[in-house]
Amino acid sequence: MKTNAYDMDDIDMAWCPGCGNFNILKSLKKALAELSIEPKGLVVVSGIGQAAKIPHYFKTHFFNGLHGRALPPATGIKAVNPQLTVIAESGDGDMYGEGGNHFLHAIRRNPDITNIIHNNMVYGLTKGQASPTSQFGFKTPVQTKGVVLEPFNPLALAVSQNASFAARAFAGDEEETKEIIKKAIQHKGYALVDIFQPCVSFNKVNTFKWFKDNTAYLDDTYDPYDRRAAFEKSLETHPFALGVIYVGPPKNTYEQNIGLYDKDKNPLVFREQKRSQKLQQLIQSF
Amino acid sequence: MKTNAYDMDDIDMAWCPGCGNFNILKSLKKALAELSIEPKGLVVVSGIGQAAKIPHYFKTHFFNGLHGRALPPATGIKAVNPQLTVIAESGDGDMYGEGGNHFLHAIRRNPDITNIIHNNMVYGLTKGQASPTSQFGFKTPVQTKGVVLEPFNPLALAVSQNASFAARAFAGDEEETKEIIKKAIQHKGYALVDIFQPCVSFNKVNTFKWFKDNTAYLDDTYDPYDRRAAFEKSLETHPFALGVIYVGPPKNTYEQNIGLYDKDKNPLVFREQKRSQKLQQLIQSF
Amino acid sequence: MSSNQNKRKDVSIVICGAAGQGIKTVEKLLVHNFSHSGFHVFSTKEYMSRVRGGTNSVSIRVSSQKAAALKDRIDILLPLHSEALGHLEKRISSETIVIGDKEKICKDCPTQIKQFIDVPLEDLARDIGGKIFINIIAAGIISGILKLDLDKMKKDVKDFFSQKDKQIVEKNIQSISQGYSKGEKFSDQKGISFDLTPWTEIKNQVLINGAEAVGFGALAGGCDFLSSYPMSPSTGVLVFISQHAHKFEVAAEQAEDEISAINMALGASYAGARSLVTTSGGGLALMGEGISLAGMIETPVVIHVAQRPGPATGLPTRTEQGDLELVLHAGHGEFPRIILAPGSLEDAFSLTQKAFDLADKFQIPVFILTDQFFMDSYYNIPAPDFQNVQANKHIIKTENDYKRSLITKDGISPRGIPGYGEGLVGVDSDEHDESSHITEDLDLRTQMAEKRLKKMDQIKKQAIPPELVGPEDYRNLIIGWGSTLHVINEALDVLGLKKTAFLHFKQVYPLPDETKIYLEKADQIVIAEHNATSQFKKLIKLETGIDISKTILKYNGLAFSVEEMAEKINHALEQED
Amino acid sequence: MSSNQNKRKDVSIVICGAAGQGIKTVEKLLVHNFSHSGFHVFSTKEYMSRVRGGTNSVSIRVSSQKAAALKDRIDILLPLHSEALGHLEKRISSETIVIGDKEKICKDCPTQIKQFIDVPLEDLARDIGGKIFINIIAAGIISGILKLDLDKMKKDVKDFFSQKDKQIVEKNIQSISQGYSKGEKFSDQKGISFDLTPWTEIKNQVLINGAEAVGFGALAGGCDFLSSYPMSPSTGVLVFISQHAHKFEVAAEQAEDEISAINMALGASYAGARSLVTTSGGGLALMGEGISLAGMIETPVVIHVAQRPGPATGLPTRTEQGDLELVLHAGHGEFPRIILAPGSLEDAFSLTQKAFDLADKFQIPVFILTDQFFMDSYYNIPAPDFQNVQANKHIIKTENDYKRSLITKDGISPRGIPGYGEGLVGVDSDEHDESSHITEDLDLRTQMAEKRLKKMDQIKKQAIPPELVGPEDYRNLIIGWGSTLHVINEALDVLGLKKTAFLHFKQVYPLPDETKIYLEKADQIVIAEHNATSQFKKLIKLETGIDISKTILKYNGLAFSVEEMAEKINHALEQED
Ligand SMILES: Cc1ncc(C[n+]2csc(CCOP(=O)(O)OP(=O)(O)O)c2C)c(N)n1
Ligand SMILES: Cc1ncc(C[n+]2csc(CCOP(=O)(O)OP(=O)(O)O)c2C)c(N)n1
Ligand code: SF4
Ligand code: SF4
Ligand SMILES: [Mg+2]
Ligand SMILES: [Mg+2]
Repeated sequence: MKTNAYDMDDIDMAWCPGCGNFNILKSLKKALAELSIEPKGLVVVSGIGQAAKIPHYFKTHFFNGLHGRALPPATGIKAVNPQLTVIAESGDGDMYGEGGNHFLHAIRRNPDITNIIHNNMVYGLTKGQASPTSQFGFKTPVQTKGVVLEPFNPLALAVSQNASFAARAFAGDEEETKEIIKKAIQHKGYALVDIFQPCVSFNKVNTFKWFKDNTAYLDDTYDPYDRRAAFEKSLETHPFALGVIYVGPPKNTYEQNIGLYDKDKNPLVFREQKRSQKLQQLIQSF
Repeated sequence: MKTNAYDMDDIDMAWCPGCGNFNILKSLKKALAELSIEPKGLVVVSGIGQAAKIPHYFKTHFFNGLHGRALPPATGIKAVNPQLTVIAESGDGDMYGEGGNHFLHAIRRNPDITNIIHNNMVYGLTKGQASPTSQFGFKTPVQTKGVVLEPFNPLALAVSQNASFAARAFAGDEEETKEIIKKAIQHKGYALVDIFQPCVSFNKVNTFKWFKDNTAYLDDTYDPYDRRAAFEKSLETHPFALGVIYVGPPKNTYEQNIGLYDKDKNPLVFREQKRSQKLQQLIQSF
Repeated sequence: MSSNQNKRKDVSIVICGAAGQGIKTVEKLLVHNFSHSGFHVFSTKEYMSRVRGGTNSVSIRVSSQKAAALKDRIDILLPLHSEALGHLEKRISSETIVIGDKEKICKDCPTQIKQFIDVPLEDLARDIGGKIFINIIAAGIISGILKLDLDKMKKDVKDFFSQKDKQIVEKNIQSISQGYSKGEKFSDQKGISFDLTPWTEIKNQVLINGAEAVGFGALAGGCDFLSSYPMSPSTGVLVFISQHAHKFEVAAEQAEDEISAINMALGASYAGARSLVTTSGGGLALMGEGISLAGMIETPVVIHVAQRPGPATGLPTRTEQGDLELVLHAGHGEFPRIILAPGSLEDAFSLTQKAFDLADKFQIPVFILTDQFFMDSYYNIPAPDFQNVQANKHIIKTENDYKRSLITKDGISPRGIPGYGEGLVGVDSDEHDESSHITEDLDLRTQMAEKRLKKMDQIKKQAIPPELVGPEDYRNLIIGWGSTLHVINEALDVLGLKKTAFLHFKQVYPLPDETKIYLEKADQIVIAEHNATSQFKKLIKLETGIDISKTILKYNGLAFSVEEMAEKINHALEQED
Repeated sequence: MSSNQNKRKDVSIVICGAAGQGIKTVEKLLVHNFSHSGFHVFSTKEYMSRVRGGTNSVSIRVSSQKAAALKDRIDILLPLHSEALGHLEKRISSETIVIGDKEKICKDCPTQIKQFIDVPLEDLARDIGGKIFINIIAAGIISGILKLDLDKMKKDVKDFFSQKDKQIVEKNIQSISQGYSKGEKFSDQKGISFDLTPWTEIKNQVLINGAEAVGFGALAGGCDFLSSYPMSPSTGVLVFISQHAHKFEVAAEQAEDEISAINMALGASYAGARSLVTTSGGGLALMGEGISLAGMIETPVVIHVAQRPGPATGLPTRTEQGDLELVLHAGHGEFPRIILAPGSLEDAFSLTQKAFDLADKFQIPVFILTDQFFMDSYYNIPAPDFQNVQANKHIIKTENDYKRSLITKDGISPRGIPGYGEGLVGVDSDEHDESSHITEDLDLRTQMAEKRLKKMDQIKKQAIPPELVGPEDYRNLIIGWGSTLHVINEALDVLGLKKTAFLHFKQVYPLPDETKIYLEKADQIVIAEHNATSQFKKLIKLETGIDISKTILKYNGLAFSVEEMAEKINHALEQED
């Protein structure tokens, strides 16, 4: 498929010129095109924030829900129609702050969704407060003396809870980011892609250059199947590792675990349920 | 101090005979007594569940709040009166399920509180549904085919986010549990104590015997300051490691980070704030 | 008791003991056998929020006529532990026959007790194998007194304990038998007897409780997705659906919290499912934002709220109707909703089924508002009609130019779902254009707000009318809603007032227009509710302008009894205006 | 313009451009200089929810008299990009002087424009160093037209950019100067002049916005703990307090979510702090359970809610009064609360201060209800009085037998805190006894429920009365609440109706008894609100029985303008009843 299959005419994009979000959008569109995922077969679920506006900017089904709440609807969608490719995409504040509990439990639940986080280490849309991933000392109008909380480490968390797939990318490298997104989408089960994304308006510290200087791709010898190694990698900071950091042992997805798709692949929502008789039977047992 | 300093007369305890909660209560009272922490200087904050009833059963100040929400009030209390010893105590469903986001962020925030979880791998008070720590295959009236979600690993999570202290205990061993609780209370900063607690009414799998058979204390050679080793330990399952699994590098507590107790140790709530002049000054700058 | 004239046609039996003593098992066994024997049966529980200990009771009514409300009067009382008599003191009268271990149970016995049949329950149980058999012996005694079918009883005991050791099963059968013969003996020796006429039709009826009725309604309503977080007293519905999820092809998920539950449900609905969430007040208080989202993205969802006393954790296992105003206003901003409040088990079934249709039709959140009393009460009803269970989800196959938020005359946009048709289906929690893309066009905002609210016209027109029981030419009107249906009905039966009728609301929002007409016809209006501030009275005032001056309010966590309701209605009607 | 008679005493200036073009900076510089020059100044913004691009505008009024509402009329318009004129089309008239880059700005110019002063802003800016200087040149032009103090202006520019490179500062000063001389020239050449009389008192006044006024009120109210999660339009308060937290010894924490925020605040209050939470509707919808907890544990907390249009995410940066009903009913179960809705900045200051006293006195949640318009509007007011800022927290030193939930006559239990005195201080979200230990004593439950609700009597007695503006012997009464104070006032000034008064509510719940008296005196009542369902009208109906039939409602996200309000009031009063 061609990338322009996702192009929309005449849209007014609310992102700032130069923002890393544009790069991510490009990588995502390319990844989808190369995987031949049609807009008709794709649902992008997002929360609220600058990153979360992404489904308004390309052709796809979308559920742009509440701040912090992209993962639950994504899970609900997948449960009743596993045939759809589902991406849950939002910012770092959305996914790790307001939505932290869903992040934790989505990893455990393992729906076959791709979870993309635009990690700019700041709350963009609300104009520059610290996010969970803001680095020590980061000053904002609210964190006037600089951030003092331990920066949230999504990769380490994912490894700690045996996520089925966890990767980190950098928006500055569209090609590699595309490759990583492709792997995540192709992976069966929950797949985390945390993408370093420069925010040119509110994060003057973690710039394109900073990310470039402070990241390094995993080399070919790296074994993402080794959980302990993955944990070590996820703790490294300067440079931060880029690439697929962890792939967990094979396990059933959430949809498989529901147990209703073993024989019948038809999504629940398309089934002609005939319940009269079953109900009759059940009530007899009362 | 004597343990009976915490005894209350004539209370009707709602726990089931034989429940591991009784052991934990004993260990806790002993630990407090040995540390000479008076009831007057102690606040126990709890959520809702069987475990969360604990502050009704011994002498202490208490804030028995909402299901899943013990950590935020505990943090608020500590912020305005750091002189109080604060314990946040609840069940596994409460702290890791409903309260998962607070758990995550309390670790990052690092208030000097002791976070005790009665981990019975089940929802006790609501009569036996799966909790986040329920093991694979655990059957309940809701999880009729057995639990399929990856069991939540609180220790690994704590290590992954560089918690300042993380330990695991077993209610069946009152003496060692007491020692671990003592260390946690003495530790400056956030301290997790996840305690395996048999629920005799709703968990017929993870019994006293099961826990005994499936746990092993860390030996003396174990170095809790080594984060990578701690991570490995936290992943081990049969046996599960007991003891202080991880102690993070020294860092400021949340209360210290507030920056209002450097010179003046007097708790915020006891300060005679004279604001007239400051306000006068500030308004002049407008 | 000499003549049948004087014998009760309605027996009230109470078993009282600690959590863990198995009184629920007694309840289960008895109610099924009563109904099997052709009697009407009603059973309700009041219990503490604990797993062991404390004092709980089950009240069972066996009757020749339909009975579906709590009576204070106790004919036969089986206290299983020493706190029981104190606990029930107010309900015990000289007519109450108390059966139990006198020495153990009756330290300082309420003086009104005139009939005590002393049975060494504990010794009997110990002889069989241990204290745990006390409850089954007790069940046996009652079966014996009422001369139920012993073989059926034995068979039920066997089935009930089928998961246990053979030996345990045997001992339970022994317990039931021994109790039965005791009971028979008492009945004969003490002349305890009742005028219960069996009615064969009952055997074809089903005995279910509120939780099951809601559950059946949901299954009949086409529910194929459920996400919830356990919370008393709503958990029964979660359990019921989970138990039958596989067979009925429902994806049922225990969420990590209530926020996840409502948002998962909306995701599933967006994709075309019929989604249900079940919770109680505290859980609902967490779902406000999600409910508002449902309003904004016009995505159907059915939310069952089983009320319990608040604020906060309150009394988790008790009953109240204190969350009406929360359900009315949960969620920020302005959008339509419907609130249904079943009065009977039949209502629970039909309204829950209907809720899914309404939700899909209007693309809004629809609430089923029940309470602990309702959830935990059993009685027999004719089996619901399952013929008409084909759902119309109001879903269209989309075209290429499909617009999910199309502005239409009636405010309802044709509903497409992803993957069905050629169109792209978007929903957005921000204000949006017809394609659901985020907009800051403020004229469009006004149109969209009006589009959403416009649906209220149709919704109101189709509101379920209140049900009038009693004379059309009433002068006094009693108002109730939800679970107080039967208790008010029976209280009015007892009172036998000529000019008094009862208006029961099973749809509490929006109220249909005839409400006002009903109210204006009355000289005196009395409203009864399980809360302290008469929330429905306020809603009626708001919607009709009529300010009801007389209220009957109860908020201690226990359900109204028939006697209490009768007395309070009487009192209210006699009071000066 | 020949005589002073015809000259405006009130100039309305609008700057319009994209986010990122620095129109806020222009606003800041201008309003301070207007006020420094002795003029009354009012400034308000409308902007899109985005960081760059789009179309935003700032409306500034400079006046000889107090002006604190939005006017549609534009005297001087500075469009900074090509969408600006289209965006403001409805507000532009033949009297509007448009100053800007004609070629760039005026592709298809609204035909009503009669006065266009073409300035090559972009070229001028480029000559200085780049497009980024356009905004400061624009500020200069306006200062020049109005003959402000150029030296002061330069100094302010210097201060404003003090963090930047010296070179940048220089260029900005150059920009302001160049703009100034252009402005002076226009004023002279085109005869633009206004009849603005400076008033020296103004220099002693302060120029603040709603967010700052609430912040000052909180600091004056003794707030020493703040926990919140950022959410427009409430974030201004979080930022204000965070900025001054150290100096004022406030522990201010950005929570991980709103649920944490409210629960942290309750913990701090329990320990003796004065806690504040600031949020908007969506955040509040998540706090319902926590609010219910505050009600149950009778722990004070002040909650500031800055409203924006809903449902769901709605329009994050726009204004509405659509969350009144949510604030009224947030939280399950029944418990008292107070809702204050400041109309003026003075109110915002004094009511926020008072909110802390009320919360502590009654041990309840107290809400401050504002909105985006209120948060983002500036004007000058006399500096608040900071003499009386000593807080009485109503805290006692506990004795050994202290009981936190003691049942007292007025329902208020003496408030102890942990670590102060000999007693143990407990609170419990379950129903509890006087020591706050969990109970299932159902008589006690009733007493406790009544104890909590009883406080409402006193609260109601002490309710802040509505403020009547206009003749005492009114026949027509206009009702408003919260942020519509000034716009309704000015609209009525403009209309100059004889028998029409305005009743403004700054406490919206509970309503004081005199409300009814005020309303009954009127022949005609009109209510104006920023929502679609007239929520305050419903509340008034509920509380007084009076059903207001005429409503003026706006819910497109923009604030009422004076002209619009005047026209709508006029229309409403002329309409048949
Ligand atoms: C319940 C709720 N709380 C707060 C907000 C306000 N809010 C919108 S976006 C956002 C944070 C955005 O940060 P992030 O998720 O990192 O996205 P970014 O803008 O940086 O891409 C916040 C706090 C909201 N919309 N809803
Ligand atoms: C908001 C909310 N949701 C649900 C509940 C119901 N609830 C009370 S305790 C509990 C779980 C108890 O499990 P756990 O925390 O593991 O404690 P345990 O009883 O096992 O000690 C639940 C779901 C509640 N009280 N509040
Ligand atoms: S605010 Fe930051 S993250 Fe948002 S669009 Fe602008 S540069 Fe990107
Ligand atoms: S239910 Fe389980 S956890 Fe609760 S008291 Fe009983 S045994 Fe203990
Ligand atoms: Mg971000
Ligand atoms: Mg548990």
